[in-house]
Amino acid sequence: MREPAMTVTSVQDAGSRPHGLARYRDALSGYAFLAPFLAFYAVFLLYPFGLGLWMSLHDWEIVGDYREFIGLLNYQELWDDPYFWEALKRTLQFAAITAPAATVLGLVLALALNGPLRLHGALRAVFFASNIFSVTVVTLVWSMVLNPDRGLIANGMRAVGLEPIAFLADQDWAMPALVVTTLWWVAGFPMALFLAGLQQIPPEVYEAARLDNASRWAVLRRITLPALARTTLLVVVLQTVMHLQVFGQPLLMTRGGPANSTRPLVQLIYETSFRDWRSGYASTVSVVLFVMMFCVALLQFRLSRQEGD
Amino acid sequence: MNRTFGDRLILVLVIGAAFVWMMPMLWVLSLSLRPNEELVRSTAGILPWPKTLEHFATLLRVSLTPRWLLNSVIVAFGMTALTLLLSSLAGYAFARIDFPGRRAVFLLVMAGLMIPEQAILVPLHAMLADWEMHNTYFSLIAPRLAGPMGVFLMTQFFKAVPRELEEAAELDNASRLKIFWSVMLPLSRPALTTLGIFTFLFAWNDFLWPVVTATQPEMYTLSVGLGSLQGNFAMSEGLGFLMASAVFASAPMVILYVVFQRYIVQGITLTSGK
Amino acid sequence: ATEISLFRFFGGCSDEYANVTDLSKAVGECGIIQVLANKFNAENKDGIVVKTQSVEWGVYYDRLSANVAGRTPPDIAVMHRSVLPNYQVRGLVEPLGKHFATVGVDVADFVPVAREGVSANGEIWALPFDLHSLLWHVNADLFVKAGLVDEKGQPKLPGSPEELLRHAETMKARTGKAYLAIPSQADPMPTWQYLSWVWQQGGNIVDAEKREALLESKESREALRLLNVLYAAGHANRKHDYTAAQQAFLSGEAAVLINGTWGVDVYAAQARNPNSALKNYVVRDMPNLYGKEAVWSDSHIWVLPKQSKPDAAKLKAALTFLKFLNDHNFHWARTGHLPVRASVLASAEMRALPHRSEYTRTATIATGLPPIQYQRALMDLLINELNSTWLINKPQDKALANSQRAASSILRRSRRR
Amino acid sequence: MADVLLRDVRKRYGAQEVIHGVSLELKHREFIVFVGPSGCGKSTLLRMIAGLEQISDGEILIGGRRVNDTPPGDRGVAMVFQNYALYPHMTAADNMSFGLRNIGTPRAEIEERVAAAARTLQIEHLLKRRPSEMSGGQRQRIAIGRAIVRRPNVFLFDEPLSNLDAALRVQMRVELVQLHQRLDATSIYVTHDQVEAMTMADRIVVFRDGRIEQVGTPLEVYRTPANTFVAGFIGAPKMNLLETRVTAASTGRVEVALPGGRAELAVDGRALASGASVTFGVRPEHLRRTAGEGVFRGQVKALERLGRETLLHVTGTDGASLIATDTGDSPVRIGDTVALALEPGSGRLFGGNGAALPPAAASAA
Amino acid sequence: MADVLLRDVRKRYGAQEVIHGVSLELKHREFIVFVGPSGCGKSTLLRMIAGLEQISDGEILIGGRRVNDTPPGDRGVAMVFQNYALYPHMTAADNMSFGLRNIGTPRAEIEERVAAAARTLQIEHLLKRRPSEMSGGQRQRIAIGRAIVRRPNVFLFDEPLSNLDAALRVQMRVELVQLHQRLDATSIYVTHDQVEAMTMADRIVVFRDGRIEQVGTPLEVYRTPANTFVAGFIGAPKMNLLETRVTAASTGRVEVALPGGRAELAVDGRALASGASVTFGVRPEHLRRTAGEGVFRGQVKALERLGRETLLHVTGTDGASLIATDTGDSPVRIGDTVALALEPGSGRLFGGNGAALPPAAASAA
Ligand SMILES: Nc1ncnc2c1ncn2[C@@H]1O[C@H](COP(=O)(O)OP(=O)(O)OP(=O)(O)O)[C@@H](O)[C@H]1O
Ligand SMILES: Nc1ncnc2c1ncn2[C@@H]1O[C@H](COP(=O)(O)OP(=O)(O)OP(=O)(O)O)[C@@H](O)[C@H]1O
Ligand SMILES: [Mg+2]
Ligand SMILES: [Mg+2]
Repeated sequence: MREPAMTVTSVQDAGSRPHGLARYRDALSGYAFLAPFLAFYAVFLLYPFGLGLWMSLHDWEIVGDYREFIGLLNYQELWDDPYFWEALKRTLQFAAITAPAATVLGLVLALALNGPLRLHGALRAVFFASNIFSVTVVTLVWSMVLNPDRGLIANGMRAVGLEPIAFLADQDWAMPALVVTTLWWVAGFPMALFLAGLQQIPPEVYEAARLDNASRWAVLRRITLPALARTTLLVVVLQTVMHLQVFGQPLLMTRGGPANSTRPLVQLIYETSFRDWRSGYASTVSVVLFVMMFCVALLQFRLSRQEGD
Repeated sequence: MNRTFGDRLILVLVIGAAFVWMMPMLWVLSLSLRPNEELVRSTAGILPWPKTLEHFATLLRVSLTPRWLLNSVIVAFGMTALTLLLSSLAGYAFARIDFPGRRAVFLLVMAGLMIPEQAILVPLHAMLADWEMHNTYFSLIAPRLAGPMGVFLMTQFFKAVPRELEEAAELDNASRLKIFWSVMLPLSRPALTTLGIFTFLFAWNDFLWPVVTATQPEMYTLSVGLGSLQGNFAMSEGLGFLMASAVFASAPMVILYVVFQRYIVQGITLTSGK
Repeated sequence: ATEISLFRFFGGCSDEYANVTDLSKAVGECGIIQVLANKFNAENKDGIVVKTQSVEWGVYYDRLSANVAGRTPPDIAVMHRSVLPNYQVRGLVEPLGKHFATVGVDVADFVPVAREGVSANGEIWALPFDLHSLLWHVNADLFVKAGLVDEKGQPKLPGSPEELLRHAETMKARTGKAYLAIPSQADPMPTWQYLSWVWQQGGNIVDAEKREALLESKESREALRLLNVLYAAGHANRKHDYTAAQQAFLSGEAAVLINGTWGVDVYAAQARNPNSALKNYVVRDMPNLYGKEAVWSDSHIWVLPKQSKPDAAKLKAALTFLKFLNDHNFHWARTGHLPVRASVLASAEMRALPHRSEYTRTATIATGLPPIQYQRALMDLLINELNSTWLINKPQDKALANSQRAASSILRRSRRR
Repeated sequence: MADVLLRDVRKRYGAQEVIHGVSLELKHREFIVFVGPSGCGKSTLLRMIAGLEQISDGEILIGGRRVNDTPPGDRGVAMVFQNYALYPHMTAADNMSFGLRNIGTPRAEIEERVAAAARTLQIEHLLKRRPSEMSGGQRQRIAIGRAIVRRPNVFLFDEPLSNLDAALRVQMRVELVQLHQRLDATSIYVTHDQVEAMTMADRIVVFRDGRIEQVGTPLEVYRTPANTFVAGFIGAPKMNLLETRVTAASTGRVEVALPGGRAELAVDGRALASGASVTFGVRPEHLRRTAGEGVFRGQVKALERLGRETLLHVTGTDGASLIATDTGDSPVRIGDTVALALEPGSGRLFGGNGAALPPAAASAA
Repeated sequence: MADVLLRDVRKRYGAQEVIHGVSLELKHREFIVFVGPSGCGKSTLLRMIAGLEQISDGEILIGGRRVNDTPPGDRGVAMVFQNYALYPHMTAADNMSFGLRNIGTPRAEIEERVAAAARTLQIEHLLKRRPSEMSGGQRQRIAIGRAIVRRPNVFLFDEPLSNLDAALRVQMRVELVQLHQRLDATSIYVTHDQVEAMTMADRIVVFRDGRIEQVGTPLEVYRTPANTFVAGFIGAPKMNLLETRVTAASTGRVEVALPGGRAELAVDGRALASGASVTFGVRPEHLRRTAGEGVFRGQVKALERLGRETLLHVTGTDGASLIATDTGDSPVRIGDTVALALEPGSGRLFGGNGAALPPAAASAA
């Protein structure tokens, strides 16, 4: 069966051999092959991760060299910090809307585009293409599209006699605007994953269903969707993890506004550390973010295990 | 027949959706090709264009954009090449060499998949600051080489390579390094291509880390530079220019996408596990 | 040649002023500083090249911090006086007293308020460049139309909160236009107005001695209340951002624009344009509503960040440039800002600038935040909280309570050291 | 009454025709096997009967009803796929009942039919399992069960045993035939395994390149292949085919030259001139080593000792090579020269176009 | 001189032993075939000889030299893998020369050797192609070529033909044997296909569960299987095995009861009491339908008409079932009752433990 990307797989089955000298040679060459990567891994991932934990126990300023151990005071402050809770709420809100929406959109597109025609291929390419842009391009495009004065949507609304809406400056519209922007950006990816999943359903199963008088709806509900269960889980998890890390869109489009209504955790980390110089506190927020994402990954692991074989 | 009618209806709907989907990009492309004076009056419509290439000329002439392009190219290629090298070396060791502690080391490395980049952003910055290494290609590239995804993919790939090939090479008196270099690496070209494209895409579009480590305009990558323009150019005066810069920054990706679409899709299938 | 890097906000206009060195052609903050740099590069005898890096205002300090934190500080940087303590306390900027003496910057010529702003521990830490504060920019025609004029036919400004509201009602009734335009979204302007009103009541938002926040004081409540009353009554549009507010004023949709000294030159120029809806532009000092004259102000100052690898040639070049800036203080004042040199203030050319006679008191009533660390974090949080009272109708008490708590936690670190 | 009737059925993919006008009549309760080399169109034809492929031309009748435009589900056919095509997330019982549920069969009847099928196939203990929890043979049975519960008139099988291991294949082969005998349906079975074809079929249909080469009972096809293609395709080791010339021809007999002698065959030689090119075919088991003259002399180039018999690869002086059988303990060694005799009545003769020559009344040697 | 010598070789994976002490002597230029059911350890043993698996215990000598700790490349062996294991990114020529290049053979010599091998295998026209541009059979040849150029003393083949189609398999089988005869090397050939084993081997080694069951020439193994396992494993259709009892036993002959009669066999019956349980084995081709009494009577339950012969599945009254052969045009029908006679000297008898009983001087029926 398929093993999602996040899952840790074992490497036990690589065979066995070595005798005496050869065994020693294998050990040596094994670590020699690993050394370059491990060096980077240790220095740029493990060490910073540990350092982050350590920093969260400090008043630690990014500028200058003020570092004072304060124990769990940062965590205590975090608990009382309405900004943190607000950012957490916004982050969860964003992920909770975007991840399912992207999943459904991706699924619908995949179902509609899983055809043999050249046209299907071209359309798939169109929907996937927006994925390749960088966040700066995407936000630039959409800031413009959503611009109340001269945006694409404003132009359209004026054309039909409506008053344009300042989406990004409006309390009620800012978050949906970010979600739409993000969906446009990322929905191609779940689509591609679902398409890959659909490809793996043997065509004979559909033929068997035709012989079994199954209606379109019955085929979708009883055959296609169940077959995509694992892909769906994977997509939802990948999307959730991804959108919990949202940063570029609010930073570049709304600056977290209006009135803090779109500031996510990562932006809070960024600002706390680089604007307010409170790197210790920012590390504390990072730790929380890590724990959250770890839980999602763990959940996926558990679910895919259950679902598995 | 009923079935085909339904199929046609769906196709029509999707074509409509695709058109809407493409609108923003087309519109921006059209804006980038219109003079600012016209844009001040109206931004409506997509046609007629092109009217002017002045924004692209300005982009190359007065701004740092060419330099950012160069940076992006260096960073993306550097990161891609090194990722491929490190990942395939490590992936090979995990998949094919039996050394003590392999399982433990592999688990340790895979645990790294759980650590999001944001979680180490601040300490990483502090660390590189201590080394006085910010604003260098090193700082733009090196931290991105630590991600275990490439190793994971290459491990999976090498595990799927028939063992006999390696055994045949062993019977052919090839050393480990020789086997890796002459047999395994050429074999893994599809996997390397896929990993390479994804790394390249990622490197090109990377934002959070470059925005933190590249603080001098000379060291901006395109995506960071573009972000800085977004604020500096009021949408009113430099709209065409701004849009041109977006088009400019995306063009390499679009080309890459068109050329390598097959591998990208294949790569997604790979990430979804096999 | 010595190349030095200059880090600044004020916007980017390098294209527009690509090779201009004639100061008289330059308009606005961005134009003038750009041309100053061009001119210096063109004319200095020491082969010094100043390379400007202009950073968008909203992220300027993040960038500056990041550069300083990343051990790649620029050679010269602009900052606000209010931010200086952060850097000075940590030893991140060069002391300049001795150097000024060497290159011939006359410290004694600085007006006292400016000199004090850059002094600490008996040392000078920066070159003051201006004093800027809030002004009320006025569309005189609308005031005439509303009948809000004094005996000389000049716009009449309110002297109390009640009067302000009465005037605003009158304006609305007689002209159909809004009394105020103020950038209220993603902008510090209302907060600066709020600060001014707090100070006019004799209050403050921090106790500099005890390093404690005073955000729930009665003065603070009153100032915030007044702002919200104005929004609630529709005398100011709560959704305006900087551009929109400015646009409303320029197109004659609002009688008063609350904005800084930096706008004077620009609006005056606009008013001269025959197509402009704004014809009769005048400027006024911030009206005193509560008895004690005060208006929020700050200064732009130039610092030389401490380098991890000191370079004598660069230091000298940077000082040469600072001297050049100081020498051209007048030109900077053309933006509308107040000059910091007594000699410039008193000069004839200064007096000849348009509208300057209309806000002479500002220099004397200008008030800054007390010199404490983390002012910016404090201001950002305050801006956010206050904005949310009119943007999302957050209860005012709650906003102030939140601010108080957050400010205390920020000031904690300040208290520790 | 023909249960399935194909009339000049054609299939085109784009411009390319892959089935070139196939006509065939299948009788009720017949077990028909389609064989032929890979790519010859067996599956395509089967799928056209099932309704899974559009019919480009011609018509198909099932039970007398024209079904060209009938949807697959309404044709009264059931199909067993090579890879079983079970619905992976349904239990065996659900797999079997899916079709009945789709046509709204009452629940009680569904249960009864599933239970009956499960009994027949001895898969009662598997009903709650999913396909992934079963072995290949078990899945195969579920797939057959799914076909049975629909009570179709026609069963279609597309290489249903090719994914099973050899032992299971032999077992399922027998079971399928027995099942067919119990059910009241016509079966069409596609395979490329000639042992399956020989042992299971009532009639075999041999295809090549989208055309029928021969239709007949297994023994007819084995004994009297219609042409060299069928001769070479059916039987292992395959029939020896020798290019040769007619030395004498008359109405009832033809004599051909062979390396080592001559052979007389009882075919109608009226159309043959002396000296005409023909192909002489003989199965290895009909060539026996002889002490005497024989029809073929040659040197043994290779020996395959299969235990019960030995295959002699013999090459004649003129380079022609053929295979003969000998006893398991044959004393022949590589390099020996042997003479081979023809068993009476066993040779076949094919004309220049490869078609078998029409037989005469009696046979001779 | 023994070219390859195994002395009590054992293989353990962790705690589990999969090769339980195998001793074997291979003579120079011998063609040895390892057969046995899947998982019996054939490949493992072969790979131990190649040096690809570590030897847990015992020792292996090649050309008299102990090679337990010699790296694979230095043992003078070459191996042909089931899936060819060609380097997909190299041309055929590069594939063949890779090993020589690795040991620094001069370029001229490499070219010469590759050319020579290519000539032998008739693959000269393929040298520039990559594996993906070749058919299965061509790839197989390249793989053999790669082995040849190394001029090894021992060739190892691990099911080298199992990925080929039936026709090609037959052809390659013959070619491999001919190649072996030309080369000056010992060959060890692993297969699970008994036809390959029978036709190619000088000697067959039959394995079961990591142990040798029998070593002998193909005919020895076919005719006188050492035990019921070998009897059932070699031959298709396999030997009929019937549980029965001894009715009379003496030094030179034993009589057993069969459903339909009795059979007398020329084995040493001294150790057998009358009434002892034994297994009687007879190959299908040694059972012939008879009009008379026979040794076995039963009803025909299934018929497999293979054309050249017909297999009768006959079940006796006591439920015992066996297979007999009949002519291709056998008149027998399902349900008929037939009597089967034993060919003289063809029965085999196995004791209670499955081992064949020692033969007496002569055989009887
Ligand atoms: N969808 C298609 N488009 C074009 N050609 C096709 C298509 N499907 C089958 N063909 C062609 O039709 C011919 C018959 O194919 P078919 O699958 O019926 O062969 P087959 O006899 O079943 O072979 P096999 O024994 O390999 O299953 C082949 O030449 C094949 O290439
Ligand atoms: N790496 C291993 N770890 C544990 N057991 C193994 C390993 N490799 C093989 N075995 C076991 O050793 C036994 C012999 O395996 P081997 O591959 O030699 O069988 P084989 O006779 O070649 O079978 P086949 O005909 O299927 O190739 C099997 O039971 C197998 O499960
Ligand atoms: Mg087929
Ligand atoms: Mg094996």
